Amino acid sequence: MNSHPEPVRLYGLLAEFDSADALLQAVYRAREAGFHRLEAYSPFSIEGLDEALGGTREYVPLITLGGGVLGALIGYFLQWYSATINYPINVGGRPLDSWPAFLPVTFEIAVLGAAFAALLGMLALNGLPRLMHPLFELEEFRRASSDRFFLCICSRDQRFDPQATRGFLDSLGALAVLEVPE
Amino acid sequence: MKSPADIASPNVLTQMRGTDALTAPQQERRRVLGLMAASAALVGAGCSAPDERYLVPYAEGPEQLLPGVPVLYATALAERGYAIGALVETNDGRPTKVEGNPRHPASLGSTTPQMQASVLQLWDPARSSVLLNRGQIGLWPQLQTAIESQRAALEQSAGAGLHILMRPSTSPLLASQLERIRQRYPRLQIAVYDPLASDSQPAGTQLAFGRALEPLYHFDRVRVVVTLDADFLQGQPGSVRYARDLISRRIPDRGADMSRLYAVESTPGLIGALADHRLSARPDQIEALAYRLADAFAIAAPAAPAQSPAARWEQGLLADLRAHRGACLVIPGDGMPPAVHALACALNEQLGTPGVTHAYLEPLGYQPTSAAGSLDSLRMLTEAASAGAVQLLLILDGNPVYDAPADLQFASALARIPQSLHLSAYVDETSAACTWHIPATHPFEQWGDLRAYDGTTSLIQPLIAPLYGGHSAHELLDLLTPLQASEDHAQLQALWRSRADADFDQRWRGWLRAGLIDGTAAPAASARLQLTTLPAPQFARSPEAQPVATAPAAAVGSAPAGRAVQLIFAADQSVRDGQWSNNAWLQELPRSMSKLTWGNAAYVSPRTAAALGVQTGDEIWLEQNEGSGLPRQLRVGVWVLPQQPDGCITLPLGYGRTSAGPVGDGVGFDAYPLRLAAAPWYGQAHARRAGTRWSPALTQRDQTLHGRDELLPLATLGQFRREPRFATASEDERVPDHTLYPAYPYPGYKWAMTIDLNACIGCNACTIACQAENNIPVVGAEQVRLGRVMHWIRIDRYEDDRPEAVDPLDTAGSARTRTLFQPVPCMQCEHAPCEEVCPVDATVHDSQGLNLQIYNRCIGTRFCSNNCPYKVRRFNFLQYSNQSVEALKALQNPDVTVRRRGVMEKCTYCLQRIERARIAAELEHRGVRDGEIVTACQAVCPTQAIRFGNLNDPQAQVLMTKASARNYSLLADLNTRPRTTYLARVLNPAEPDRG
Amino acid sequence: MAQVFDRGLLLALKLSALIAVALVVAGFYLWRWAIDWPYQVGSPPPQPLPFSHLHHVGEDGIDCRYCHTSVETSPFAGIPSSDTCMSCHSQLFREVPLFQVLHQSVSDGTRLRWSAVNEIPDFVYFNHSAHISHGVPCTACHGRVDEMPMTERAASLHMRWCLACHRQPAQHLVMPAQVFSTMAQGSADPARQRALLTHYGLNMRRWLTDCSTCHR
Amino acid sequence: MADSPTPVAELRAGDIPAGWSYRSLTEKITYIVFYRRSRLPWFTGLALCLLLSLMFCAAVGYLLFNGPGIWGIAIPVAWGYAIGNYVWWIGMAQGGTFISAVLLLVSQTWRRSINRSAEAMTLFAAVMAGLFPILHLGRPWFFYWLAPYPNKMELWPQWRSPLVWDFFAIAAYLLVSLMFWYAGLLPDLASMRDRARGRLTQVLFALAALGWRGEARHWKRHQTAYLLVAGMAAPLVVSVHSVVSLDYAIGNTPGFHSTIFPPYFVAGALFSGFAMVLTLLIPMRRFFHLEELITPAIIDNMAKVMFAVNWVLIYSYVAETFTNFYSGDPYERYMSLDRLTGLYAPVYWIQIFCNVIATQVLWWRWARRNLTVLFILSLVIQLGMWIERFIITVQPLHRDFLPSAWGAFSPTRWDWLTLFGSCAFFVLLLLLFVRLLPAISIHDLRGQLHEQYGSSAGKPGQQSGQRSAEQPT
Repeated sequence: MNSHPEPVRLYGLLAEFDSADALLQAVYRAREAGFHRLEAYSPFSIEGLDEALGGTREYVPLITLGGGVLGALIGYFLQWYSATINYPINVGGRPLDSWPAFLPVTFEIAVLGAAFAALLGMLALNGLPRLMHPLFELEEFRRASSDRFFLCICSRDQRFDPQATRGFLDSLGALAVLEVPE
Repeated sequence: MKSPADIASPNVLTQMRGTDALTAPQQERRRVLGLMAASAALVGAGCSAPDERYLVPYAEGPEQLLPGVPVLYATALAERGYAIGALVETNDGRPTKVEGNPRHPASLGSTTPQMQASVLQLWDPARSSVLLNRGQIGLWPQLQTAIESQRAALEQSAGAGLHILMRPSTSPLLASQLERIRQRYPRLQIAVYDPLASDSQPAGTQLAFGRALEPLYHFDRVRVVVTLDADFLQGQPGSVRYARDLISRRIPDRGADMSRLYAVESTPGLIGALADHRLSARPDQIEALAYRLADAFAIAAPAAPAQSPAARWEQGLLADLRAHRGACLVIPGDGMPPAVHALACALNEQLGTPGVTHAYLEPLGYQPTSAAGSLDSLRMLTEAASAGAVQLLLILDGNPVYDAPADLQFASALARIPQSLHLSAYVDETSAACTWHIPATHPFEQWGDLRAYDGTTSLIQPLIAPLYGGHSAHELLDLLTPLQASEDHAQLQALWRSRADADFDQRWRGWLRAGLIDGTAAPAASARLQLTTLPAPQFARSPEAQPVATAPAAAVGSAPAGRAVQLIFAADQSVRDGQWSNNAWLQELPRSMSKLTWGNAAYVSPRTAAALGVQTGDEIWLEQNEGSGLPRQLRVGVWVLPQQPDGCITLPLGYGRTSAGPVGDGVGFDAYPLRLAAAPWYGQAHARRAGTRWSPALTQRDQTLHGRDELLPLATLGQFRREPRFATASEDERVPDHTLYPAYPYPGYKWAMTIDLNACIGCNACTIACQAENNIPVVGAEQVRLGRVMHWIRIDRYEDDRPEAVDPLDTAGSARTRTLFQPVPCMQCEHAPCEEVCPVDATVHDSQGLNLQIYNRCIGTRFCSNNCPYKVRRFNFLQYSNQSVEALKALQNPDVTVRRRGVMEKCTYCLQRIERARIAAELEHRGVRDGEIVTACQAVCPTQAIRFGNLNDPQAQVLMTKASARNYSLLADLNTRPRTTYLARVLNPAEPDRG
Repeated sequence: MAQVFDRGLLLALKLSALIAVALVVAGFYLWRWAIDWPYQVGSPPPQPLPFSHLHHVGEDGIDCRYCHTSVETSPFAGIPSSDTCMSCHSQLFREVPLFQVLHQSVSDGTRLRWSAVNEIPDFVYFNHSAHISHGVPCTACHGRVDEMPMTERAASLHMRWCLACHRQPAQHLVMPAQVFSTMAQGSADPARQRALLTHYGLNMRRWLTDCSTCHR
Repeated sequence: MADSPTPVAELRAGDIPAGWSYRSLTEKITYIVFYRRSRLPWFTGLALCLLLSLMFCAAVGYLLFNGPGIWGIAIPVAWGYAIGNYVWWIGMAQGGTFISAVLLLVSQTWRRSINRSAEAMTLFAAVMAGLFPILHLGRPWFFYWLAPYPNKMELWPQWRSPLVWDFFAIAAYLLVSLMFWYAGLLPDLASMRDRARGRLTQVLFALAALGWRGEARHWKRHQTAYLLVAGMAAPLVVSVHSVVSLDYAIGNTPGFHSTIFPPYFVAGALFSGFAMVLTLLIPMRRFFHLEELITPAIIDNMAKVMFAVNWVLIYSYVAETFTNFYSGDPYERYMSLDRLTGLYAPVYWIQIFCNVIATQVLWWRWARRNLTVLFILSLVIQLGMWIERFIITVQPLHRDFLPSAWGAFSPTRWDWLTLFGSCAFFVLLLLLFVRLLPAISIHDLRGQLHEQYGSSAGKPGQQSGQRSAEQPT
């Protein structure tokens, strides 16, 4: 454990658990204890963990829908404009605005737009890419991507107090409680 | 970049003096020749980064030339020594295209395939460009001195030992020159040899009228035509005109009674495919038939073998002849013996109407010293030579070492001549055997004159200075009689000044402009029939009289020992006697009856093939020990042809050249070694299976309709009268009226085409004309085999045996299938399936309704070709267009983009001609008039089967043809709405019951 | 381990990313420039003779057609042959050494090699006479040659440029009399434009943008 | 495994045998990338593929230099191997996305241990597929004219052409598959980052992982997005091959012009796709000792799905031929007869054997679980499907409307070289993939483990020791 003689600005305190359930319990307890700035880290997606943390509003589906619609509009407009307005050409006696023939491309562009929106929206909302993060300072945190479950109480939380909070986390049966330097 | 016009133009200037263009503007204004047009054609579509270019104007501007505006010059080209009028299109001084001369009787605006190809011949980089003396490069002066040194001796001996060997020629200038020489050297011997010339014809008229005469036919005045192994639709001096005349009586829509055509053939040809009644027979059978005909019309002739293999057919024929006395003609073939020609003359006097249906002319060509005929004159020359009696021999064009009858041993005789001069465009087999070779000028490079089949004389004017420093026959002959004015132009003018009356110079210009000297048509000779005793049939005694098929069938399968067959020698449809061997356009032009390119094949009937145990693709040995002692052997590729008579093997001549040039060398087999002076047309040999194979380069692999009769509706005249709309009879073959698409309006021009299948004789002229006009590349035998031929308009050939097709009179059965031709260019569909699938708008419609192909936009997906039900699109799978040889670039039509590799191309109704006419009309602020735009294929067609015009023009001819009841669209039920439609074929067989 | 990245590394990464983007953009424009060569507007190519339209047209007022004789009747305006030049210069400036080339050309027939200023690809078929006869003034494409000491290209000659006029010809057209005027200017007045269109029969002009109008 | 309560063979599809821990899973899979020493077979395979790939490049170079004339194509058969190969590859590419996307949507948990490699296969196959339409062009360097972009010619793509639809379909499919794949890969990249030893590998993985920390809300959004992209990919699976089929069906050539083509092609695509996944999984499973993660039950399921699709395909064969005769159109009839009896009939019957006869062994459970049988069968199916595409492309073209235009197609050595070369290149990419990226989705398996064993799953001291036997200590 890294205990520094002089106090350092903390990002927060990190409690380590060895199972999803333990983490989930810890989160509930912490919420009861009135902590708000909580972060829970797990090596896989755990049902209901984010609800436990207070939940977040889902924007990704909306963004995706937006991307799809936008793609469709752009796709069709592009074809309609180029084929009927910009350079109308008689192709095999077919109508200039052969809308049925324009649908496939419209569809493909719509799907493409939606998929892009979904992925990029997710990353943006998650604040990724973020290549540097205080948590990465901790050697132990490596296991967050393997077999360890972490609960972090951020120092920004008004109830945060280095000593008390550490005590609280110990009381949750954490394998260890670590300081996350800023 | 060296521009081709650098080669051409300066010479043009020197030559253009005094000549007049048919379309040259009258006012004399200083013109300037820019070279953009020249360079325009050179780099084709899809050139990536543009390179720096230069504009190279003349130092001294030529007269009467508009840069980029093609000029037509009237001249004439020789067909077997006879003139066919031509208008040659020159772009910035470069001859690029040949059209027929509408005013010329032998042309009427049409040409032969060979005339189209003559432009390529002109630019052919393989043409001889240096004078050779015993293989060493020599100079003209050297030659002069060489002749000078001999002249004294020759004059002493009055020209003994001086011989001239020439091809048939009707040139008055040449004739006068030869006469002048003869006066100087009385003992001069002149031989005229043409491997394709018929000696029977003069001999026959000799028998009939007491002197040699030339027949002249008027097929437009004939009701019944009978051909005895005579395919007068091609290869004859009058063929182009004859085809026009014949067809003019065979369009059922026209009121006049449709003429009927009986063809008896020993080799299937165009005439047989066209005929209402066709009989394939061995030469001896044909001869016998002629005798029987004579018999039937009470003409004194030895009794012919009575039994006839096709009695019913002959009765039908006789009945028809009797029914139409006075309007019938019997045409004997070149190979038929003199007696048959004489009989034909006699028959025509009875059945035809002398002066109306036919006439006789005094011989137009220059007559050899021995009146006996061309072969005899050559024989005499050979004998003299081998006797060492020939001191100096001038060979004016021609290739006797290659094409003289084998048993004459001409080559060895030639070797014994101390001084032999050979004037020819190529260093060929004969050149190598002569002491001197002189490069000859192309007809487009010299002055001269020629007479047409009817005697009309045309002037030949140079369109460009000799590209390869050639010399004309006139120049060469002048070495024997040096004159003051030894230049062709002066000589020619001198000759015609002497024959013309007042204001010669003005007439001269008129003649040049018109392309002919009016009033020079030969008058009909007064010929009285004095038919005395005729020799007995000549072939009847030949051992091969009994057909092979009747021979024991045991030999079938197991390699048979030598089996007696009759050989039939025929000029190849493309390279003829071999003088066109090095012409790639002609080599790749599919032969009408086999669709074979790049080579010849031995045509064998199915039964004979079976008897020999071979089929198409196999090879056979032909062995011969008649004639001279040593046996001659020849291995030939077999092509099985249904209409071929049993026991007869046809060998096209003109192949197996060893010194033709890079294109023609080693292509096909040489049949001359089997050709004997005794029997130049019908020889004998023993055939046996060789066990080896050859692979023909075909442009059409499958030549049967597979029951898809709707592609080629067919009716007899009777049926047509009963049901005029037979072509579009069944519901699903009409163009559906309903369509999902709103109709596109075509308010301005609306181009369309019709192709009359009754008029098409399958002569291929359109294919090669299109090739010349549209810079269509040649791909070579290997690519043709792969199926990558580039022709934009192809002539499909089908073997058909539906009831309407087969000859009702012919009971022989073996050869009953009929050959049908169908020219297929781009159909210019209004609902073009090709356009819909092109991803880049490279093929689209324009406001005239043309189905365009934009080469520089094409990326080569080939989807359009897949989706074209007519498969008329052609793709540059490799770099086909020649971008390296300057001479070949100079040949290109500057108004048509040269296509690069990876680009699709196709027929565009000669878009460049349409645009040119449109702009010309706009300069005069008027619309294009009907007939101003003539597509290349339409222009060349001898029978005017193709009509093209503007559907919005009430005067347009194409409207009338479209209105014909026979009008139908190909694969109409696909609703592609083709602008190109066909007029269905109507045959006119005699109703059998009418007996 | 501490962090995988430190601030320096991150900075480096971001910078290299920026540079990469910059390179791509630069490359694109370089390519555009490359495929345009030598079709640059306003860069006169070197010529065998320093011929000046400014002098001949602007100052001497010689009509275009005196040298470019076939412009009304043929697809090509025509480049004057040396003897055309001599029609004046046999008298004028005989002794100026610059004219040596010209005199030589006339005497021994060696041709002048002018660099092409307005060059279009070979698959484009431009017809001068058609444009002249429809009231398109020389200036519309060639600009004010009477102000060019050395002749230079006045327009890009890109297809886009051609299309612009073929789609909306009206504002470029002038009356027949003005076609060869160096001052020729299309009119902005719609009524006049309509009149001109009617005069030249360009009211129905769908065909102007047909591919076949320029490509064959 | 002897000590596991239920032998691997009896496991339900997707279940992980007892005894695995989060850690051992992670180690097991990352081990393949980080520690496992490359064996000779891998190297020889790599070398072989490299060699063939080089020949492929040579063939392409020769093609660009000389033009498509080096192939056997001509008029009328203007499309040959290039297009056949293209359809073959793009068809194969369908399988992967189907497995990962569609099975995800219908919550088939057994996809978890195979979707990663399936998606990789999809990507690489799609890349190969994208290559051929460009190579087959007469002027490939202008392929970008199919894309709409402002240009000096003021020209646009011709939107009615199926080739343009194709261009967009492939592009969209390639990109979406890539995104889908990457989205699934993201958390595993984090695992790789955290277990990487070498500095460089660490930096690279860290870059790729974008700083993924596995925070709960991130997980939530990630799962949503993943599901949504899957939702996008699923219709693409159907659309892409339908569009490909339109390249033919829009045309009017007898044999092309058929309304059954879209479903017919999709079925064929899935069929070949599943076969390809099998061809891939079976060796991988053996080679990297993944028997316990890729259990027989999973293979069995795959075989079942494949067999089901196979029957759709067989139905299509029958339906197509029947309609051709039923239509009464003489041209259609002739084409079908020619297919059964004509020049290419022998090839066609091989196709029938591969795609109809041979697959019938799948009726039997033993066959579905016998890896050797399945592996061979999957190869046979690849062959059959390639032939199917060859027949569809070439045979109708060589007998269309006008007999005068009929011709034949016979491949040249360059045709073969491009075909085999592309296969080699494909395998090359796969070989590199398995050594550079986690070939199985680790976080999905952790989730699986959690669902199966709840909180006991992660506990240390479990038999994780021997499970991760290969981990160095």
